[in-house]
Amino acid sequence: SSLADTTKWPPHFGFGHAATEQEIKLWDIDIRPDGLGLPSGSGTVAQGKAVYVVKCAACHGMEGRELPGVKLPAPALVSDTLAGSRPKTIGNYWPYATTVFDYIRRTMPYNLPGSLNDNEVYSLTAYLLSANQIISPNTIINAQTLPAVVMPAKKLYVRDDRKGGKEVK
Amino acid sequence: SSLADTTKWPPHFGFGHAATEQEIKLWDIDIRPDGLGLPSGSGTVAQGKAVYVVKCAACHGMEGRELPGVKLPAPALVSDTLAGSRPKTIGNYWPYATTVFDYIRRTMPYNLPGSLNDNEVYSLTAYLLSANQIISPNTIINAQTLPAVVMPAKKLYVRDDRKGGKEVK
Amino acid sequence: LATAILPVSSAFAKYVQVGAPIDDPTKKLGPGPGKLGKRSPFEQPLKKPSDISSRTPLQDLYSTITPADLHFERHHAGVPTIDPAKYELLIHGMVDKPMKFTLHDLKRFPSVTRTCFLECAGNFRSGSEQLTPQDILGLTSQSEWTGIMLSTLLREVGVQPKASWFLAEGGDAAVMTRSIPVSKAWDDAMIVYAQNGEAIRPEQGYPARLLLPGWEGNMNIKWLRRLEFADEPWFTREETSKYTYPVKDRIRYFSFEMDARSIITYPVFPQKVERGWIEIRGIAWSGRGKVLKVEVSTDAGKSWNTANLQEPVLSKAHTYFRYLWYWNGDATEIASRVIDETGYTQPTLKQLAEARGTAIGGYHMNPITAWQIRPDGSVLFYPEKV
Amino acid sequence: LATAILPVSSAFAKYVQVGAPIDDPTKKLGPGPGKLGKRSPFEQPLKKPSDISSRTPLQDLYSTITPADLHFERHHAGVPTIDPAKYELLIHGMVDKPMKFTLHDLKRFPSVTRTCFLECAGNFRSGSEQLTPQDILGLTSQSEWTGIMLSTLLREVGVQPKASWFLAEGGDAAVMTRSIPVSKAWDDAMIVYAQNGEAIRPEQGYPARLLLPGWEGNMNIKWLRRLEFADEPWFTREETSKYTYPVKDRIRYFSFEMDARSIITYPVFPQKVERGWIEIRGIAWSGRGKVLKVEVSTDAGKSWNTANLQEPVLSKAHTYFRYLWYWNGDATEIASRVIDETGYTQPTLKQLAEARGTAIGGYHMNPITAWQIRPDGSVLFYPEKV
Ligand code: HEC
Ligand code: HEC
Ligand SMILES: [Ca+2]
Ligand SMILES: [Ca+2]
Ligand SMILES: [Ca+2]
Ligand SMILES: [Ca+2]
Ligand SMILES: [Ca+2]
Ligand SMILES: [Ca+2]
Ligand SMILES: [Co+2]
Ligand SMILES: [Co+2]
Repeated sequence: SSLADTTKWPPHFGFGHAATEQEIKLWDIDIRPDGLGLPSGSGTVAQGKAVYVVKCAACHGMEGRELPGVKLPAPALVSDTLAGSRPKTIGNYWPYATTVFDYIRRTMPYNLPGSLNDNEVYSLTAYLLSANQIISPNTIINAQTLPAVVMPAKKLYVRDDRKGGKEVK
Repeated sequence: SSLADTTKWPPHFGFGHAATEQEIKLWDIDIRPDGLGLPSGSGTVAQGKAVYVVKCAACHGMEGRELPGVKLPAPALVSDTLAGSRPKTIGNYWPYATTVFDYIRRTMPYNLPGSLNDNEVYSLTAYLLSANQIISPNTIINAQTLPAVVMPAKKLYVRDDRKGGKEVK
Repeated sequence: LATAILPVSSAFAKYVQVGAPIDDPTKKLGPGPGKLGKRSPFEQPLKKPSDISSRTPLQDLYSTITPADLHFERHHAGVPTIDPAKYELLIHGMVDKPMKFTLHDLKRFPSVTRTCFLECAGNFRSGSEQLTPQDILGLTSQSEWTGIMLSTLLREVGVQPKASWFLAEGGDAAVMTRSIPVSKAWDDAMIVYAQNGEAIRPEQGYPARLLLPGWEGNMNIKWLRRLEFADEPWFTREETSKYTYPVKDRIRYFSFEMDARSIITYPVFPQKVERGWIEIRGIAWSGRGKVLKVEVSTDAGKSWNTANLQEPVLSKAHTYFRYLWYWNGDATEIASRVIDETGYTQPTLKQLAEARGTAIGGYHMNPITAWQIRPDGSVLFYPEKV
Repeated sequence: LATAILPVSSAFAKYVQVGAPIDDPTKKLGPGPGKLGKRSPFEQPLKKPSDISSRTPLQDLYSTITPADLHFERHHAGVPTIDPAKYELLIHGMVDKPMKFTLHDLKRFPSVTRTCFLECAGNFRSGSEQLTPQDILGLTSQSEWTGIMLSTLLREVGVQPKASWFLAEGGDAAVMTRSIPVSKAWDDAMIVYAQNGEAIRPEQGYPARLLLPGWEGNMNIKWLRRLEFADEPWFTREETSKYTYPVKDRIRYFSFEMDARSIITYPVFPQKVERGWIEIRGIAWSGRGKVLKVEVSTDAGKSWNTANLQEPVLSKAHTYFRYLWYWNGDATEIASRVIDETGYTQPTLKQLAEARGTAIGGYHMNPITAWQIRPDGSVLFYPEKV
């Protein structure tokens, strides 16, 4: 009745509706380091280079070395690995290769986000990993090989363990 | 020195400047029930009626009985005194005659506020008091006579003495 | 030391295509960062203006800050345009040293911030079922005000002990004036130059207004230009012809404090509700201090239940309340009443009429406001008659 | 019962002349009440946009509410235009019942209001004496947010015990994603649909965003469209390529809390001060709780004095501080430092460089900010070098 004490919360309010499998599939695009979420399909460095030249080079430069503040606000895509130069690029700064796939698929090319098919994304990922000298130019990248790529910067990553208090760290 | 404990307030901060007599005079336009603030000059009912027709009647009506929500958002200016009709007008609602002078001088005519000279304001005050049957048509209104006018509603005014607490009053 | 991460500008902008909404916003770049944000085109809260006032859309608001551009308006000769470089405040009368202060002077004094409501003493309407909270009592709003304590200036000019009243005067074309007891100046009166973090808006008194927390909106003189100290009140037109009201066969004057009041802002006309759980929401306030408690009835006033108050509960401030209710689909009436820290309980219209007579209706009306819930879920105002 | 005092409309308007400012505003009627207020033409606070962000004019603001249209912006693919009628939030992954919620659904749940700051983790600039607070750290703002506790939705979908992380994803063209520990969801995370009393603005995530009080701005996903629960974090691009930073020979990741910080916003470049009493003013905050204390130095850091804090002091919120100082006209430096309730004291740049190495500079920089006062009264930023 409307007179009942209603200040206690019910287990469920009953607002909202069950999400269908299809609704979930449409939006569930994330990729994890262990490969969870990677779609079927595959790509090569050569295919990736071809797509790159057409769809990416205008902003990131033919060599992927375009720097922030000039043509665009993004770090260079290509650099030598840890041993080499300093910019925070895929080659010397990214800890997981899966992130390259995830990021390109969700938001590149910047002016046409979400327009690439999965094979194109696998290929572009292969191309950028190769250009960064992380994989050899003839590696095929797919749901099995991508999570297996070891990124040079991974070993440098340390989780923040600060919890407040006096220490400056 | 800049190291001194400055959290205590000084007696004076020294911001602002002394106001000159003239600066004060220019803005010190208020009138009190005891007549303080009334300027020299005077007015008659007849002069007031003449000014009223030219400068006030367009909004308040030839008889001063224009009602709110029709031509303007203001109560009628003229009504019978307490014994008579109900609108909250000068005649049956205002406790002090000095307020009529003060208000007209500071803000009427609505479209040309501050444009009347003191004799005009005395005259208009005389006219409205007479039209409301508070003074006789040949009274002269000036700094001495105006504070002496007894308004019929004055005796009805009771100061609010509520101070919170349970009582609804 | 590396330089900061965000470049100021580049030739990059030309690559970016921006445009109108599309079905999937993840597939289309949006417009870039700007100098001033704006509302979503899908949200258009508006004040409701009449010739002399404009009402805050209470039913469109969440919680207690009123966006500055939706703050209610009540002025008597329009909104003046005041050049802050020419602005001066004069303080004179029963003071040791009559002084003038520029806006710059005012801003140099120790400042203080206070969140409180303003409400027009004539904030009341009834007469139709199809009224929204905006229609019924949209002449109240709340802001975070910043400025100086008026007492800081009283020290500066040296107010004389025998001064018991001051006149506050506006610089608008109404040259609005009200008499105020000096005790309020020593208590919590402020001169404020900022509202919700930025310079006060023209409609609310730019560049500086008087703030008398909890007191009649009209007394909080906007566009403040003069304070005169004296030993008597002035009985200006706004405290005699206006802002007084019939109480039985008398006329009550100098009702400064705004009495405690509350209103449900959800669910209200013209919204519709669905059977099931409903969070009843609204605002409550008192000109005499803090809201102690808000009670909600969902059975037409037969029983009353304590609502939750949103913290922090501030003195003389709109306080948001919420009450969770399961609506079973039956016709009923919902209503709220506030109890303030003086122990005052918001009265019914009937109680007010009993106390003051049936000619009430102009000012200082704070009756409980009820809403009818119809079985089809429609919500209508419940306009009471004395 | 008399009807209300304010007539809605009349033929009266045609008598009223309105117009431009004149020398004496008491002699000229101003424009009447309107539907939306606007700023005085003499006040034009603006954000400072770059290609990718826009900075709040901290030096133009008083106290701690940031007007919604001056809230800082940082987005990665512009501001999407989202139709609230089509908006849905998906929650799935390690939950008993994957669900979708419309905006209307979200608004029906028990709601809550919280005032807290947001700050971009890259909020730091230096390098020139001619920087304002807006230039140096304008990527922080504060609002009063209203929405629902995220925990309310977790109950609704039944989050499974082994879920330790969730991914929050935006509906903008960056489809922005961040991994967040589930503990934050049970602690104080919210989904908010209102800001400063009205619907959230497009630049801040209309129609609904995630609010993680005290945590990196970027994690407070705007235009929120999806939450996925899992037992591992995702290491998205924004938590690896971005929002990580070199600490000596390592890269530090998952710095969620924003470290305590403060800045003087008056007096600052390009203002000038006058000899005499000056109220030094500013804001202080901590992502780890309340501001315990703010100290101000007026002698280039040799001694520190306790500033006054504006009440109410809220957790994870910009807190306004004020310190009264007599300036004798000598050259000096003024600075502020905050101590938060965990006992952490805002460090100097030198301390930060000692702790992290000299390659610092990208994210989570919170050094003490100092201002030079010159004998002629001019105020300049003091850009430190490691
Ligand atoms: C219209 C310009 C434009 C085009 C075309 C473009 N990009 Fe980008 N790219 C950007 C911008 C801008 C950013 C930075 C976005 C941000 O930081 O939010 C970026 C960032 C990236 C990054 C992340 C870099 C880092 O270190 O964080 C990758 C990887 C990338 N782009 C790959 C690609 C690929 C692959 C393509 C082609 C399929 C492409 N981009 C096409 C503008 C572009
Ligand atoms: C252009 C229209 C207009 C003209 C002309 C005008 N008035 Fe008014 N008058 C008003 C309005 C509007 C109000 C109500 C103002 C308010 O409430 O703030 C008013 C109010 C008044 C009141 C107060 C009534 C009350 O009971 O509170 C008096 C007295 C008055 N006018 C006298 C005059 C006189 C005398 C003149 C001529 C010198 C005049 N008016 C010319 C529009 C006008
Ligand atoms: Ca349902
Ligand atoms: Ca997933
Ligand atoms: Ca001086
Ligand atoms: Ca005087
Ligand atoms: Ca009012
Ligand atoms: Ca950020
Ligand atoms: Co002067
Ligand atoms: Co659906």
